[in-house]
Amino acid sequence: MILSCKDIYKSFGGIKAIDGCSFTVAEKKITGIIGPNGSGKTTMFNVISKLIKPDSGTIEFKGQDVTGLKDYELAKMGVSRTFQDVKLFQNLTIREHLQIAMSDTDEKLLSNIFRGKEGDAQKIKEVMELVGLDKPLDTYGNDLSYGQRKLLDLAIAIAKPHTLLMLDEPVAGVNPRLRDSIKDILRELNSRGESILLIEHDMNFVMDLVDHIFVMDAGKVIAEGAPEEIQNNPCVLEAYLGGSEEGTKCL
Amino acid sequence: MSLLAQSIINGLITGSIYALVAAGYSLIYSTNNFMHFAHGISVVAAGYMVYWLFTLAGTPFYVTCIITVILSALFGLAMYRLIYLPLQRKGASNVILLIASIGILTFFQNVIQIAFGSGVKLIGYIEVAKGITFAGITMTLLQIVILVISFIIFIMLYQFMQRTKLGRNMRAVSNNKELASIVGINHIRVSDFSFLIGSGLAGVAGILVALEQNLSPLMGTNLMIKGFTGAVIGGINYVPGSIVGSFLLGLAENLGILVLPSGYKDAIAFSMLFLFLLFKPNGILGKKEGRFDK
Amino acid sequence: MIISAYQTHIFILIFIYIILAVSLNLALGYTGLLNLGHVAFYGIGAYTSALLAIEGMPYLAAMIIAGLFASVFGYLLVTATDRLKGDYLAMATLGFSFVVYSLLLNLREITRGAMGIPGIPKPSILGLTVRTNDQYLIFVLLICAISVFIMYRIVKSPFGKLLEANRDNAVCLRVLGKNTFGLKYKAMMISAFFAGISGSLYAHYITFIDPTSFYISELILILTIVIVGGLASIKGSIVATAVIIYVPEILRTLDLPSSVLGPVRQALYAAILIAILMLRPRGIFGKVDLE
Amino acid sequence: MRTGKFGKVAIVMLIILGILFTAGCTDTEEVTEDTGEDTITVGIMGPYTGGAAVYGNAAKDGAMLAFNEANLSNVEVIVEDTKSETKEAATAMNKMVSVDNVQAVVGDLISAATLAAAPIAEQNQVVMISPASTSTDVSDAGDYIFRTIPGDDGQGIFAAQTMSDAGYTKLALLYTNDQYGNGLATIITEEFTSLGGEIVAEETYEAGSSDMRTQLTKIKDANPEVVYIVSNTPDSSVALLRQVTEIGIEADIYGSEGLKVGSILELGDSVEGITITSVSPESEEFKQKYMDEYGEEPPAFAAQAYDAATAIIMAIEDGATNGEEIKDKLYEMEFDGASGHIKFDENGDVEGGYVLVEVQDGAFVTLEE
Repeated sequence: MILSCKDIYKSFGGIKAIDGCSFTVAEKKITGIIGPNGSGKTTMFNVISKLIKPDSGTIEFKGQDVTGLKDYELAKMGVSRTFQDVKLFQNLTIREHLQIAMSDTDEKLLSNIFRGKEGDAQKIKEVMELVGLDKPLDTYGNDLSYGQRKLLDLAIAIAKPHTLLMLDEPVAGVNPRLRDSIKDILRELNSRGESILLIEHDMNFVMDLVDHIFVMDAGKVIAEGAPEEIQNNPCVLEAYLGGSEEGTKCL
Repeated sequence: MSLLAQSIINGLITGSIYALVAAGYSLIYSTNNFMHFAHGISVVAAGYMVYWLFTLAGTPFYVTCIITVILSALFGLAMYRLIYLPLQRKGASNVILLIASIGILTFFQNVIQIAFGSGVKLIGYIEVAKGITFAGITMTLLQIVILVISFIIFIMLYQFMQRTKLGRNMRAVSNNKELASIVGINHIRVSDFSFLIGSGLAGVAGILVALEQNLSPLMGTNLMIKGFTGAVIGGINYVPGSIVGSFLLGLAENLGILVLPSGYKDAIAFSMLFLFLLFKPNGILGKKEGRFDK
Repeated sequence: MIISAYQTHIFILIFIYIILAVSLNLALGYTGLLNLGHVAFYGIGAYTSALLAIEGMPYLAAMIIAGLFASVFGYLLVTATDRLKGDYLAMATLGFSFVVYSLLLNLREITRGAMGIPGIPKPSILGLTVRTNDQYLIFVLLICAISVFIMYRIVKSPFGKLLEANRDNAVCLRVLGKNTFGLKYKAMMISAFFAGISGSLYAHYITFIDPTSFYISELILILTIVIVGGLASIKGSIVATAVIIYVPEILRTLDLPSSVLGPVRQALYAAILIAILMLRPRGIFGKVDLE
Repeated sequence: MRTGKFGKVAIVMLIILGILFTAGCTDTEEVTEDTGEDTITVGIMGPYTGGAAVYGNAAKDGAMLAFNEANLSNVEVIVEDTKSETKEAATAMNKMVSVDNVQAVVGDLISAATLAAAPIAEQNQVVMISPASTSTDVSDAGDYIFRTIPGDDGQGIFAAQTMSDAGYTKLALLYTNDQYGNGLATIITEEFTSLGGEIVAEETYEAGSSDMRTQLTKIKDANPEVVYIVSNTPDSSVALLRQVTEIGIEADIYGSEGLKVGSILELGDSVEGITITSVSPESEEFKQKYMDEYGEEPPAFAAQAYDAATAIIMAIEDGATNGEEIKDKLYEMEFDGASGHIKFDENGDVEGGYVLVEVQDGAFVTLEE
């Protein structure tokens, strides 16, 4: 177990966004979270990466309780994540993005003043090749297309030292060709022994890729299992299509 | 006892003047989200307009008032259309609009000084005399009128924001510009109206301030700083809030110096501004989520 | 000297304001902190240095302590306004400027209040006293060069890139494991430090300070310099300082009737300012926008 | 692409700046050559914008009157605005000293501005005569620094004695929280208490503010026999006197010379009977000359500025050609000016007499002692 969340609750105003959600992510596996819009997937991601403070519940990462940590402290421990709505740093170049992601000394002020630009050119090249982002390294964040920004977001998440990679809808809004290449990238990463947790809407994409699936609805995990099991689970269909009486039993 | 009561009244009088400035300012801020410091000059220009039309040219007083309010509103619209909107269209950020508005303020301050001289001008409509004393409290008729007018403006603006379509649109733009334009609200039109109404209010403020105090080219800066402080305390995004905040500021200043040396009067105002922003950035009545850096 | 004493004076002011403007740009343009409290750091630096030097402290020590003391206030200001951003931060820091001004005015036992501090000694370093303006120019140029060089290195270093990243997207940066709060503190403290240094240079140059030297007109001036020069551009701030300080001086050469000379100059200056903004809404060298 | 464009802009800007600077330089040389022969340049500096602009303009008009009258062929006069700011005062002084090569300056008015400009004048051996700076610090500002107005101590002591002599024992002070107000208030407090009086209230306000009601309420509550007001921004003065009436303060009102501006007379009946402690009144002759020229009564500091200019003119007529010679002549000279008898002591200060001015029937009337 690399990550485990237990009984997470979070409400905004009167609305329960996360209503007692628990799940675990196995090491060196690809784990998927699926669920209809508004089921709390992204909120859960934000809770895990500490951008949102949960009302209650515990989170363990690599066997340590990380519930009380700050977002950047957890990130330092080795959690990388991407965003569904990628913004990045508009006024920085691709190279600078990757340098920031890879460096662990850039926060030290004094040692930085009299040292030139650093950055492992070889490693930057590798990452760029891995994600297949074919743009000059001096391109500014502002000048990238949506798909390219998605790739850069993925690239910096990969380049950052990490043990768990969390991807928030990595293929939402990208064209089919790019989608396939992202799938290949993730497989490649997984084969190198990376643990990946991803949220995705695209069922075909998920079913084909992941080892284990959690299905969320209304802030709860309503089902889990291997992709084949999930595909045949009536509750999941219910959650996506809604309405039938059978579905209510799932809760 | 009468010292305290009189200080409270003093606070209300001061507060009502701040409120007159703050109301228009906050109306403009709430829909445009940048600091329109040149609002101060709208007030001053209106005051000088009264001086010119009434005191120098001898126009009847109520005609003067009507002309002043209309011209003031148009002045505000002109600032928006000729300076701010072109800047916004070129992608200027709010800080740049702030600097531009300070530029406008400086420019017109000096134009007024060239036109009318640097001396103090008095309107002379109302004879200066001892106020009416009631139960140990002294205030003039004009001050009562100003208080009542601020109160009426408060009610009218509240009704306007809640009941009318334009008011609703303004609130919508204030809450979320993108969303408002998605549902078909033309935010430029809404901004037009906010500048028209806000600067019209500045006209009203200018008339009353000109009668209650006196005119000098530089008075705009001072009025603006205090009106702005009042607006922030009450909730800069919410017009009725900014009026309440202005009264509170007036009270705090005047009651504060009953205890502290009077040199601390401005310090009290600014400390209040600072503390409110730290602990209640939306102000007393402000409803919008403050822009917190999570 | 090739240039006249007047130009020496203008250059001295320009160099002092370059430090001030570049340091504000570090916080405002590079780190994205909409800080309107910079003039307070400047004033704190000026008063600290002046008071210490009058007490007999060697100049360099007084200057450094002035910077550090301003820096402490930078730290306190960030601590207080930690959660605010955008316009709210701007308003709160503006409030901070006003509060510091009120304190300078009212803490009469320390600052002599409105009476101001006359007779501030000229700097004396290792037994050499900077007496003439020409000497002061060289001294200020030196300090300015060192300060700008340090700030230039900072913004070009990986640390500086973090500051820019923080301005563009703080959430994304935290997810990459960077302590953005720490960054804000460091940026503000560096910025305040150099503002304090420039305050010290100003106080010992003019040799008289009073609270009105550190109030709203001064704040507007430095803010204007940074905006006109362009956010996140040291080059811009330097050029804009020269332009903004020099334009009013050019306007002095206009042959105006003495009755309207003051206001006409200022109105023209304001008009030029607006014209520059209309032509280049991001400033002369600006590339970035704040939200 | 981007850097190229911005680089070009940079180059253009730098070229423009370069041209401007060189233009400035050549100007300087020309001026220096001109003045090298026999023209003596004299400067007038003061606030023509900002809160004290009214006084600045009055002083400028007064000084110009003297220069126009004297009409010396070898004297050139230049005027610089100092915006009521210390930095501007230093800049203006530097500019006049090195570009225009002035030998003497009439100004500045505000003590802070005078103190900021004084070291530059001193260092460059340029005479500076302030018509209005009353801070005691100005006495120590240097050999080249003079003033035609007596310092705060003079007026403070005079005011305190006058009020004490008139039989008042309970005094309330209301003053602007700046150099002038603080300086004067300190001296009045000392003197009045040493004469056996009591300060029952002491209130301040920001220069330029227009709301002093609570300060006045506190003063009213303290029940003084007399209120002494120190104000040097006309808009505050008018607001203040209006509020004195509105609040209904019964005590007698005294004030410093800053109150002597035409605009307060527009308040009508309510300012009747206010007594102003003013530096010795301008001579009738000067008053007439000023009225003929500008169509209004000379405001505060106009006569002092006239005298400052006269002193410089006399020194030049006496053969002085540079700042040092003017300075030496100033210490020796003695004359009856528009504002009274002028004789500079070793600090460059004048003795100066004071008179009481009362508002009677909408005009300032000097009371004969």
